Amino acid sequence: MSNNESHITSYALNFKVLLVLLILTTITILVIKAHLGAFTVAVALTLASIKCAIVLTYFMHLKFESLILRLMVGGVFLLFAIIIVITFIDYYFR
Amino acid sequence: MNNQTPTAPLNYLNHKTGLWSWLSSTDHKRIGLLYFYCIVTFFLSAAVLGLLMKIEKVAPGETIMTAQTYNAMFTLHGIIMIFIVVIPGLAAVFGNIMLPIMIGAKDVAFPKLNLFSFYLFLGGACIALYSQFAHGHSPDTGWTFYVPYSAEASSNVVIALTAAFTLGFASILTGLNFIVTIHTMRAPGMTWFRMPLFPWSLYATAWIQLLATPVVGITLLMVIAERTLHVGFFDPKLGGDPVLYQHLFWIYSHPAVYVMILPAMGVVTEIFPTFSQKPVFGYVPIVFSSLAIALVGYFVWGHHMFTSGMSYESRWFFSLLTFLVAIPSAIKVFNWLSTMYGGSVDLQPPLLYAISFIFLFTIGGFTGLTLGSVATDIQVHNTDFVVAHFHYIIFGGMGFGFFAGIHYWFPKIYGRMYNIRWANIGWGILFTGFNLTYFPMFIMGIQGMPRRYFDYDPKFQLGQTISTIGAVILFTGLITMISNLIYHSKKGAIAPANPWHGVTLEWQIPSPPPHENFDEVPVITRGPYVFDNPHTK
Amino acid sequence: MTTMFSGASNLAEGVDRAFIFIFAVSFIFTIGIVALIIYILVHFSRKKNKNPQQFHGNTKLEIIWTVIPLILVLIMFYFGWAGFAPMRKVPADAMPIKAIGRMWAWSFDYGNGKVSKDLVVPLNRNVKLDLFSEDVNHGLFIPAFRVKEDVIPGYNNYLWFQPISKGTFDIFCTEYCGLAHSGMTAKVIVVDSLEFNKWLADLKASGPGLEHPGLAIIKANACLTCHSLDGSKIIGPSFKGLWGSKRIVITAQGEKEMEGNAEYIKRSIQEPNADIVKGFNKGLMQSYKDLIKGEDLDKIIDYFKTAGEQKK
Amino acid sequence: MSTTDHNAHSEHSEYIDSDTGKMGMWLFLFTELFLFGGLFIVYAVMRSKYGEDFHHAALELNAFIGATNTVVLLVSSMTVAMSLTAIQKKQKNLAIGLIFFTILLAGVFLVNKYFEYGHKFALNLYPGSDVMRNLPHGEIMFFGLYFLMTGLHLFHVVVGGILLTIIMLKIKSGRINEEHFLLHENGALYWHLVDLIWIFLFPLLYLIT
Ligand code: HEA
Ligand code: HEA
Ligand code: CUA
Ligand SMILES: [Cu+2]
Repeated sequence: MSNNESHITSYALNFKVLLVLLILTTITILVIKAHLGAFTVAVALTLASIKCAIVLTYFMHLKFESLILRLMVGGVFLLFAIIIVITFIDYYFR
Repeated sequence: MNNQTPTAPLNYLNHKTGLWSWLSSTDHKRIGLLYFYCIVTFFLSAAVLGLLMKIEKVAPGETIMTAQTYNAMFTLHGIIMIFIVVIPGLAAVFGNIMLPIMIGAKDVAFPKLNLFSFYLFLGGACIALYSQFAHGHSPDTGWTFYVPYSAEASSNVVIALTAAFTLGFASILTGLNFIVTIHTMRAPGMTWFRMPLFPWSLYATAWIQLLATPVVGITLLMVIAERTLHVGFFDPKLGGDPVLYQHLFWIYSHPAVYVMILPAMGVVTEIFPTFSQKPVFGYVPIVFSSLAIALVGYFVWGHHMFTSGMSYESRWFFSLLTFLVAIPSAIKVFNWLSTMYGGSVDLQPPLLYAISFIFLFTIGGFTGLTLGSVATDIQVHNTDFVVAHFHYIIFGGMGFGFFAGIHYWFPKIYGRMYNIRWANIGWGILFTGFNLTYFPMFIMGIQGMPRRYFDYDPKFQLGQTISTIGAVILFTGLITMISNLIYHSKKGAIAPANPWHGVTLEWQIPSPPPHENFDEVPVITRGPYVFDNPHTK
Repeated sequence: MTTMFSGASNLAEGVDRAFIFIFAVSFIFTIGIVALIIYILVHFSRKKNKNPQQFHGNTKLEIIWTVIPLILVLIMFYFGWAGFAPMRKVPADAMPIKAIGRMWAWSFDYGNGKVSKDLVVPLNRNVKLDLFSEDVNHGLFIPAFRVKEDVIPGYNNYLWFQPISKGTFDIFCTEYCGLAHSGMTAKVIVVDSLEFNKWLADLKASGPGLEHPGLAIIKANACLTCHSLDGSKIIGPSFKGLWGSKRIVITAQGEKEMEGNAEYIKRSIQEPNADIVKGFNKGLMQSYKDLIKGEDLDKIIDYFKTAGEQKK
Repeated sequence: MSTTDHNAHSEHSEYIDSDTGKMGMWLFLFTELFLFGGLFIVYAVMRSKYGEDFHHAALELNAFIGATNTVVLLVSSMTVAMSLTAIQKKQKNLAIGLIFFTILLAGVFLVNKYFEYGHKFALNLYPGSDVMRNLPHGEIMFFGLYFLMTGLHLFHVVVGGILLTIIMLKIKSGRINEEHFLLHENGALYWHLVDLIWIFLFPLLYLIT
């Protein structure tokens, strides 16, 4: 119940996570400079989402939190995605 | 504050006295009462504005006020009623007072944050008032603040927007507090499905407050930026998109209408079993219908924009979703009726209000369906039909739910009893006046009487006059009801701990509740609505 | 009088059918619910029924009252959609008319130089209105035709209809647009084709005629909604006796006396909020810089000048 | 989900129960997410409307500064996470050092932003300026969004910096320790959120093509 037993992330893991994030950032920049045309935005957003997921999982310790909290986080992102999609039913068809 | 007999045991009302002990209290019951007094005051002042508007409309042309005053008046009436009265309303008052008790906790999860939200609320309310009296003239945009008008009007729109923004954050923090409270503070043995239904409805509400309010927060901030920095997110002169504003506004404000009604549904769900001495019919369906309303309620905002020039596809799509959100409400209505069916029904004032809630909410809801269907909404959008719809459902629903709640919990909160006869008389006048005021507006709306109209075509004269007479009767009814309550909160007969023979936790402790609610932590071993020894003399 | 069942356009039938279905269902359910409540109150009152039954629910019933309303609302949706769908499908032969909303008047531009403040349309012909706003949001609503669309600046919204009965019907503005929102009304006049063609060809009737061309421009821009010609105070100062008059105005620098001359009139049209005549409110008028310019502006000034000199 | 521990009545105790406090913080972060979410919706709609203009306007932004700040925030995110590890491992001084370093990085971020904004102001490109008002519509929109989004983010950086400073002081005074580090955890969560938002802002504003 109290956080005495809560998980301790090792320094090494933190550092590895940072490395992955930096690599992904580099890839993002390279991809965009490569001008993939229509795909650029999609690729950039996908990479950003992956980075986001990594930060959530490791830096923010979501991996070690209760299922309820993980569901909440997932649900909130999903809700936001649906709202965007529904908004675009208007803009896309106009 | 302290008017108990000297021998009265200490309770939350008298364990400490003095104004400061109230203003600095982190006791959820005291904070709830503070909200109560503020909200009632604001409700009455905005209601008087409503009455004045009706009097203005007793005849075509200018009668008691100018067009500018009228426009400022419905704006203020709408802002106060929506942002200060009904959105915080039930959750902040009865949620605060009753939620911790009903789940067997000593307080909410973050008592200090709770007090902070109250002051944020009070601050927001004061800013709203300030917008009326500050230099320049009072805002006249309607509570919806549609751009480009709100970006250009010369009135104190920025102040009003700031008020709405502040009030929004108060509401977010209350929601946050309730979610955490419900997750972590339930008494031992109180599993999710042993929780009474009022807390359940607050739980669904809190998620809406938490996740929808920030969107309107940022939107209002953008309008402020638009006015002060000339950026132009929504102003077409600078390339902005006025309809995008409407999307963002309703992404919040539609879910917000369920913030208003869900707690009221929770209140009446408590009342029906108690006064029938019978378990709630369909506990699980009621729980899931609350959650479904909260969830689907997020996806129907576009039904306020059927004529805005949205794409054809999104118009019918939103219409379809709107119809789906009516289903959980239907489930609730039928479950309430079945709860009473076969019971031993005692028609006391709380039940009287709860039953009128069903009636008025049903009418409001069905007219909501008329609005949800695209073809018919095209005809009645922005007419008095809409005004009648939401007064039926907000005032008739949330308002009557609130009145039901106050008549139900009054003896618990004050430890005294009101006069039942007068409560019934007040109800009669109120109910008559209510229908007389708003029903004609449905008819006028269908005939094409637009809303936010200071003046009208003489052919609407009859309906308008009836409606005005109704408003005066309504006024009388409210006065009757409120004076009965105010008088007896000090002078009423001492009430027993459990006057209605309720079975939820709040009835198991003394009236008024002691400062720390429970002398010892209650242990829950069964569901919330078990009437093993019916008190039916 | 336009009541619900006197639809005067081809679209009314679909809308009214949806209305009737929804009302019928609502009516039956409301009556049913009230009857049930009364039955419960009478039959299960505490006096009569001292032993409440203790049941908790019934899955079959729950399913029934989920599915039946679901079917009903889907039918409602269908009627609503069916009544609405034709509204967005403009027939190719529809006659286009430009409908312009501005604070607080409508004007209808027929494209041949004919501009009218009321909408005159031929019977049984398809008409399409292209909606434009010059300032804020407005809403064009013709109750008898069951049509309504918002007039949003920067958007090319539209609506269409075919009038099916002759007569005069109301046009209301249904999107709140400020002070005189409720005064922003006009009429639709449905006439038969012959009459319509005659009216359309007669440019004089509403175009520059006997009156001063400047006054015509003033009227066309709906200035008279807020400024009277007869000296009465509406929203802005009256035009009566403007030329050569001395008035106290409030500028950014403070109060100042100004004379009603060409320069003053021009600035009042182009930057209406720069100088506000004492006793009136700022911000109610939009700039007409892009709407009235060049020659038109001169004509207006000339109008005030002539009017002022005639009086002397 | 436990129902055994409850009634942690903080009117009387200095420390809020950790699960309670953490859930409160997460819910608050959801709110923040939707606050920015509103801006992202506007961004998405406007971008779909004015793709060309957004592209041109984005060229004005300095992708190098943007990239630097991304790295700065990512590193700071790691250091604040590490300082939490340090606290839990009872390495008080290391924890203080790491937090201090995080605050320093927040400072670097601010300095970078100062130069970035300063450059825009030197070009007279700021909300309300004549230069900005006379741009094509899509570019006005882009810069409007740019200033509002980065401005709001900047505000969060400042708040986060203050929060971290408070945490550092509390670690020093021993009020945050290996037993009670809820505030530290929450502060770190907040700081990660600042990072999260930037992860999206960076490609959307600086790298757009
Ligand atoms: C408490 C607030 C509240 C609630 C709960 C609702 C509930 C609903 N509302 Fe309402 N609404 C408002 C407050 C509310 N509304 C406000 C304030 C506005 C105006 C805002 C403004 O513009 O200023 C508005 C406007 C509004 C519009 C826009 C109108 C317009 O501007 O053109 C629409 C359109 O679809 C709508 C629909 C609905 C529907 C379908 C429901 C449904 O949830 C109703 C569901 C209930 C029932 C259906 C009745 C009970 C069910 C039965 C008895 C069972 C039988 C049922 C069937 C057979 C289906 N509402
Ligand atoms: C909770 C919500 C709520 C409630 C309860 C009410 C209550 C009332 N409203 Fe409300 N109304 C709104 C919410 C509400 N309204 C909203 C959101 C709008 C839209 C605004 C907009 O368009 O932007 C609106 C718009 C609106 C209009 C439409 C304006 C227009 O479009 O032209 C009208 C017109 O008549 C009206 C009238 C009334 C009346 C007569 C009451 C009555 O029911 C009030 C009854 C009460 C009394 C008559 C007085 C009782 C007073 C006392 C007991 C006090 C006495 C004591 C002291 C003085 C100390 N309201
Ligand atoms: Cu134009 Cu209202
Ligand atoms: Cu709605």
